[in-house]
Amino acid sequence: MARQLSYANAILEATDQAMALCDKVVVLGQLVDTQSGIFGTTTGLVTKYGTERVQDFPVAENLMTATAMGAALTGLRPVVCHQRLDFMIYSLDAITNWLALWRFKSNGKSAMPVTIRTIVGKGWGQGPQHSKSLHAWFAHLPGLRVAVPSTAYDIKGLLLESILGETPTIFVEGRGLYSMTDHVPEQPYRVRFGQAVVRRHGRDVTLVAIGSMVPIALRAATLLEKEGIDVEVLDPRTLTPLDRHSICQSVAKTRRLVVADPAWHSFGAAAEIITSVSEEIGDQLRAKPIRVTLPDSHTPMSMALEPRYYPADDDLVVALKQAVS
Amino acid sequence: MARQLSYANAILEATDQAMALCDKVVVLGQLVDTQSGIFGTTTGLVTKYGTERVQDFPVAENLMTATAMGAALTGLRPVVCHQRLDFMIYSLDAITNWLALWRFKSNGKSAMPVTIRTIVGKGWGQGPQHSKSLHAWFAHLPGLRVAVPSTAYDIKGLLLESILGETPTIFVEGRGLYSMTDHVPEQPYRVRFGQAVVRRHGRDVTLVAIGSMVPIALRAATLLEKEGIDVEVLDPRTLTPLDRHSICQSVAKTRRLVVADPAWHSFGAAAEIITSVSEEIGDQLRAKPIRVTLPDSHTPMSMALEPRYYPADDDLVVALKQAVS
Amino acid sequence: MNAAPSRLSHRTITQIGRYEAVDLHGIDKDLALTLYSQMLRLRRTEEALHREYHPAEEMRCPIHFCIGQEAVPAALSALVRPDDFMFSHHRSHGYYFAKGAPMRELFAEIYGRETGANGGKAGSQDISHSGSHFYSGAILAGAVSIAVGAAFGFQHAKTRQISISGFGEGATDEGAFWEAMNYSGKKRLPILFVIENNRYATFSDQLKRQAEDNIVERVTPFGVRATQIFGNDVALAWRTLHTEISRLREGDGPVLVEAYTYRWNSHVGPEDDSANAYRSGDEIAFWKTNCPIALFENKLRLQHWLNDDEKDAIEQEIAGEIAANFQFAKDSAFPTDTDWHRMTYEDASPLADALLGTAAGGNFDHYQADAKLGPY
Amino acid sequence: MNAAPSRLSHRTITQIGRYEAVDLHGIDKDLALTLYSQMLRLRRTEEALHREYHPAEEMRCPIHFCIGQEAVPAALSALVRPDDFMFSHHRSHGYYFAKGAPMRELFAEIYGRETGANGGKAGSQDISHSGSHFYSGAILAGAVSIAVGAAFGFQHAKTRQISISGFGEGATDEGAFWEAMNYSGKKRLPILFVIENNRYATFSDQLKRQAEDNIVERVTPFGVRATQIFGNDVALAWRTLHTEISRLREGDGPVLVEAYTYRWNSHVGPEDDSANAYRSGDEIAFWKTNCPIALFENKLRLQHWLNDDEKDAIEQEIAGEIAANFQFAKDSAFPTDTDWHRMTYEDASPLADALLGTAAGGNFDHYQADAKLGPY
Ligand SMILES: Cc1ncc(C[n+]2csc(CCOP(=O)(O)OP(=O)(O)O)c2C)c(N)n1
Ligand SMILES: Cc1ncc(C[n+]2csc(CCOP(=O)(O)OP(=O)(O)O)c2C)c(N)n1
Ligand SMILES: [Mg+2]
Ligand SMILES: [Mg+2]
Repeated sequence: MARQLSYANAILEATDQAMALCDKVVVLGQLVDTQSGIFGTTTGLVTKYGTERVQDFPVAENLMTATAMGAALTGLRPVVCHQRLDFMIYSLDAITNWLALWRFKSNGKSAMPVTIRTIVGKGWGQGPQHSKSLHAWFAHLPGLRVAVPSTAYDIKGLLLESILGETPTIFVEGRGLYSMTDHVPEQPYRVRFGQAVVRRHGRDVTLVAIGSMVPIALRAATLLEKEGIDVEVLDPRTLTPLDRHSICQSVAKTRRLVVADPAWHSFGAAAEIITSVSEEIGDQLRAKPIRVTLPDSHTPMSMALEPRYYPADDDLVVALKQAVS
Repeated sequence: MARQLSYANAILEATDQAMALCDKVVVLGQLVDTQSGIFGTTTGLVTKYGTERVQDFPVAENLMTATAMGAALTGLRPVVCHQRLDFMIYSLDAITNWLALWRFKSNGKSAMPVTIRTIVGKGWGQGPQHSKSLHAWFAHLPGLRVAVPSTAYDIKGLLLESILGETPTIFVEGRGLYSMTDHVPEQPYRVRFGQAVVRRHGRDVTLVAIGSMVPIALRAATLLEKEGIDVEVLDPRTLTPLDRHSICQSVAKTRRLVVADPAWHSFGAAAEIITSVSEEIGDQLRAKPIRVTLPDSHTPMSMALEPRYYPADDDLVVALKQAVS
Repeated sequence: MNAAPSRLSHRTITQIGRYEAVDLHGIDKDLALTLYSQMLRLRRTEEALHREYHPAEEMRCPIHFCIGQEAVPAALSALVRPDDFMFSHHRSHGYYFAKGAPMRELFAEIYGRETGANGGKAGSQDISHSGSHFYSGAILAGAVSIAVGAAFGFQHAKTRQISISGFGEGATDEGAFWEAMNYSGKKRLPILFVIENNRYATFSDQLKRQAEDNIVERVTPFGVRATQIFGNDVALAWRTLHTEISRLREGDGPVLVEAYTYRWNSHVGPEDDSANAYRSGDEIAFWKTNCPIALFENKLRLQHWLNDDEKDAIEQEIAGEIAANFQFAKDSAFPTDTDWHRMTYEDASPLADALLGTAAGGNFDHYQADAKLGPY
Repeated sequence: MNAAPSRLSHRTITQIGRYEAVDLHGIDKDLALTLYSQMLRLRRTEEALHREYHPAEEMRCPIHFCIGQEAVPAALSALVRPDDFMFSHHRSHGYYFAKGAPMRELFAEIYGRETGANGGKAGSQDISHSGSHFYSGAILAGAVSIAVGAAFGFQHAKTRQISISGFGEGATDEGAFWEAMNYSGKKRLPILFVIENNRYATFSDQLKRQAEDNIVERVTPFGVRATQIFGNDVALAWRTLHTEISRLREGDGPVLVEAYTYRWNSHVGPEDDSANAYRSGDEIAFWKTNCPIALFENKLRLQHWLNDDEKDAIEQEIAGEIAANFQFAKDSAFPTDTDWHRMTYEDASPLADALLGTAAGGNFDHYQADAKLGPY
């Protein structure tokens, strides 16, 4: 069997390889230098690369991002890690008022190659302050790239591409994906931004699934296979740039569209995808497009409510059936 | 002629009347107690209501919002003002991690009736740090109401409704609208959230215009009238709640949709509106929906580029013609 | 030296060996037994939750236990009034009890039940009990910032209520914390900031994050009166807080009290986190030797205010309460409501209904030019 | 008393009447004339921009003039090296010049032309000149935070470069500022923080926003060495900054210098903002009496380092430079490029191209369970 690595280990390997390939790469974040290492994604790096290149940071998220930005101006390639996206909200000024517009404002003369990793908690009662997934916010901001990788293979390649690239990039990582393994080649390789991947070919309906909805989408597709419904599952992998072309191509074939997004319903990424399709080939749709998302509410802690809050296989099955009905 | 008031004076009148009606209303913000008074919207209030109810604040936006929130817990009804939305980004932690989910997290037992006013700069070289319009971000967040009033009449009624209401609310005010007058009745009145208004009835195409795009949309509609194209202009007035029903009703009639949003193109409010229509009555559309927005880029300072960055009457005319073609 | 030095720091504190300076000055027997029982109740509660967590797996939320940090919450519990407001972060249970919020709603909350303080929506790290004016949340410095707002409200209303914000030294890394210092110092707000400095933010030593262990020196120039104490001496904590809270109620605020203390457990959950090798065995031993409960119990016994029988009686009462509340939590129903809109928004607006009418608008003239901006 | 008191504050500073303590110790004639010319150049530039703003209406962006605040930028200009980095906020022109960035690109930028430092995208309040390693922006405390990152980079690379952050006392209201103090103090970063304390943030007195005018006392416990100066004495500013910058280059950082000074104009633009009645005529008179240029010029004349003819020559050179640059700006073309994508994103990735290959993926097994979370 081909070399398998978990999502968490693929992150670690990508970071390790980027650090080995380029001595300008530094890792900043609360507890990145500990044994636990951000759920295993930075474990051991400090031993290998030293405390100058792998640095703990005070509980000061805004300065953490700004520090990475200033460091990038001097030629470094910082990777910043946040244990939860919720904590990172403190750094939105740095991201929104400075990082995203730095290149523009400098008339293309100055760049900040910063990679920001942030984790979305899910399950075990994370509650409303440890589970927000704001990838749609980041994607609305011009000047950033936004990655929402769903597999170990993808996150390794996208991370390397980002750390060694020139554009500031935010990775939104689903905590639930961390233990999932995938074939991950050993050598350092790239996955390009803005290239969606068809994870399952199908004829009847296109299901665009974002991040942690991808495995759920594939399971739903398998379930429907037995009922004779042939689902094409598309994973955009990055939201900025968004591969609208591949999405439209798939929908042009299936003429039906469901979007599964592990984020709030309204004003989210699912709306962008549906609109992008409607603008291009809305006239070719044979059914109304459907979103499957979280409700417009916050994450309840109780284990009795969590499963009702997060969409699952059967929610997708219902939506897909409706689309083809 | 009916009593006319400018947008800025309507804000002032609403705040004044709310303060007179309810002694729990306080106004917080940098320079709210000065003669200039946030472009005239708070001028004179400190003389009338005293320094205890109208307070300047340090240049500390996060604490400003949090202070309003804590004060609201003790029974006050704070109105917080930001001279620019860009400055308010420092307070996104307070808004996102606390204010938006407070009621939810308390199981409905605790409320924070806070009204946040924020102004989007436009023109005279405001540049990329004084002109961002992040209404789509706020609307993506569950737990808040978001108002994007375009007329003096609306902002007075919505502000009163918000200040004397129970749900935290963000007002995104277009600086360009401040001098525009409208009929504004003298008595304190309410405008309900979640009720769109048809600003111009038409048969051929529905143009949903947000905030500062409303006057531009109406001008475009007037231009097209001469060419025999009858545009219905709809102003949602609030994004959360969003009056999807009225929008769909209009589109069900015209079967064509253009959305004009004074914000970035991708992952914005225009996508939500188009998607909401596609989901409901996408099959009834006779043309592909169209967005007219800012490009996915930042505000250039130069007076040579500003007019190319902001969509104007003729951009809407082109889009509307395309929709009906 | 067996009393704490006047200038405290985590680097030097272990030199005191066993602390021998517990002093009952100003504390009568009733109060002493209250303080003692409060500490013991918190300790036994945390121990029981810790024990029950695995393998039952019925408490499905992160819990940040506060074993070892009982003195400050116990002292506060004897000083706050029902209409004071209290705010804390993730390590919330001590403050929850300090504000007098009910144990049964804490347990039911942690068990994710409808009868929980927040109907199972918040769990341990976000729990609140608005009837008791107690609020917490897991984002550092938020509980400081919002507490400032409550103090603003009290100052505005000219009441004698105070706002209390309890947090760890980690929260002082955040810029938001310093905005709170600056503003409360400027406005002289009626707010008590209580730091339990347990040296670590998760596994990160304060001296990895701050140049010195000198928070009281940092806040003072902001206009915040500040004092340090050995935080495992509940009598000292009570006296200090008593004085400071009285001054606060007289309008002489704000004040910060930094209590040096220690968590015995892992940062979060019952799992062992010692693989991160962030603290020494000697350090842990020092703090266990100076257990706040043992130090005080020792004094009470010397004073003949407590004997074995009396202690047993207290233990039994606590054990009974804990058992009953576990039962309550387990017997309670899980929430079933999935009306997400209702959970998230308040649609009623009684005040607006009472005060506002409706009025017709006119026709908006769309030929008006944009506001003419000036050079600002 | 005609020298500044050792403990400065805006409340007491006006008591010195006319400052008589300019002292050329350590400054030779060449340097003195350089400092003088730099101040005069900045002054005349600002006066010219102020004069041309209306009614020509060709500079369509907010400008925060810095007339009255010339001493610190002039002193810095004689001390920074080309490879040092400098950051400032909205009131940027002095720092722009201090870092040696060209006047013609400043003018063209303000005129919104393609030849501007940022091709007309940034205007005055966001201007940068990356060739000179000068950066600014209009969001308070951002220029402090990012400067910390540059200092991090220099420390990491073990160079002797320093990072300089110039800002007003208003920026110290922001929490972000205190994160910067804490971290640079902890890491001992090679960074110079320069506050020009002109007493006001827009129309808001420092004492409306802060309990005391004591920023140096606030930052010191964070591990930031700090010193105050009378900021209109360019000789003193040079000596102080000279000492502190030398120490910084030796690794003895960070340091903050607070210079008490004053803006003569309105907060922004040439309009009069005195209707806001936020400052007294006496105060304005004091600061105009103690004009940094007049104070220094007086000393130079007494020293016989400057006479009328020499001054005329300097004035003429400056006038010529300003006139030529207005002409340059007005003659330059407006930007026409509207390739928004290219302006916003860098699509090339040369390093990734050089170092990374491609590799085929496999088939993702979708029957894997979510990561099992623990109690954290
Ligand atoms: C804004 C933010 N950043 C990071 C975290 C992650 N976090 C949770 S607890 C903790 C340590 C807190 O240390 P301290 O404030 O000293 O409290 P203690 O846990 O020691 O009681 C951190 C960093 C958080 N909750 N919020
Ligand atoms: C985050 C943020 N909040 C508010 C503002 C609005 N603002 C622009 S300049 C200014 C005053 C700044 O005062 P100070 O830092 O002392 O500098 P000065 O203008 O006195 O040179 C303010 C509040 C801003 N630019 N950024
Ligand atoms: Mg701690
Ligand atoms: Mg100032």
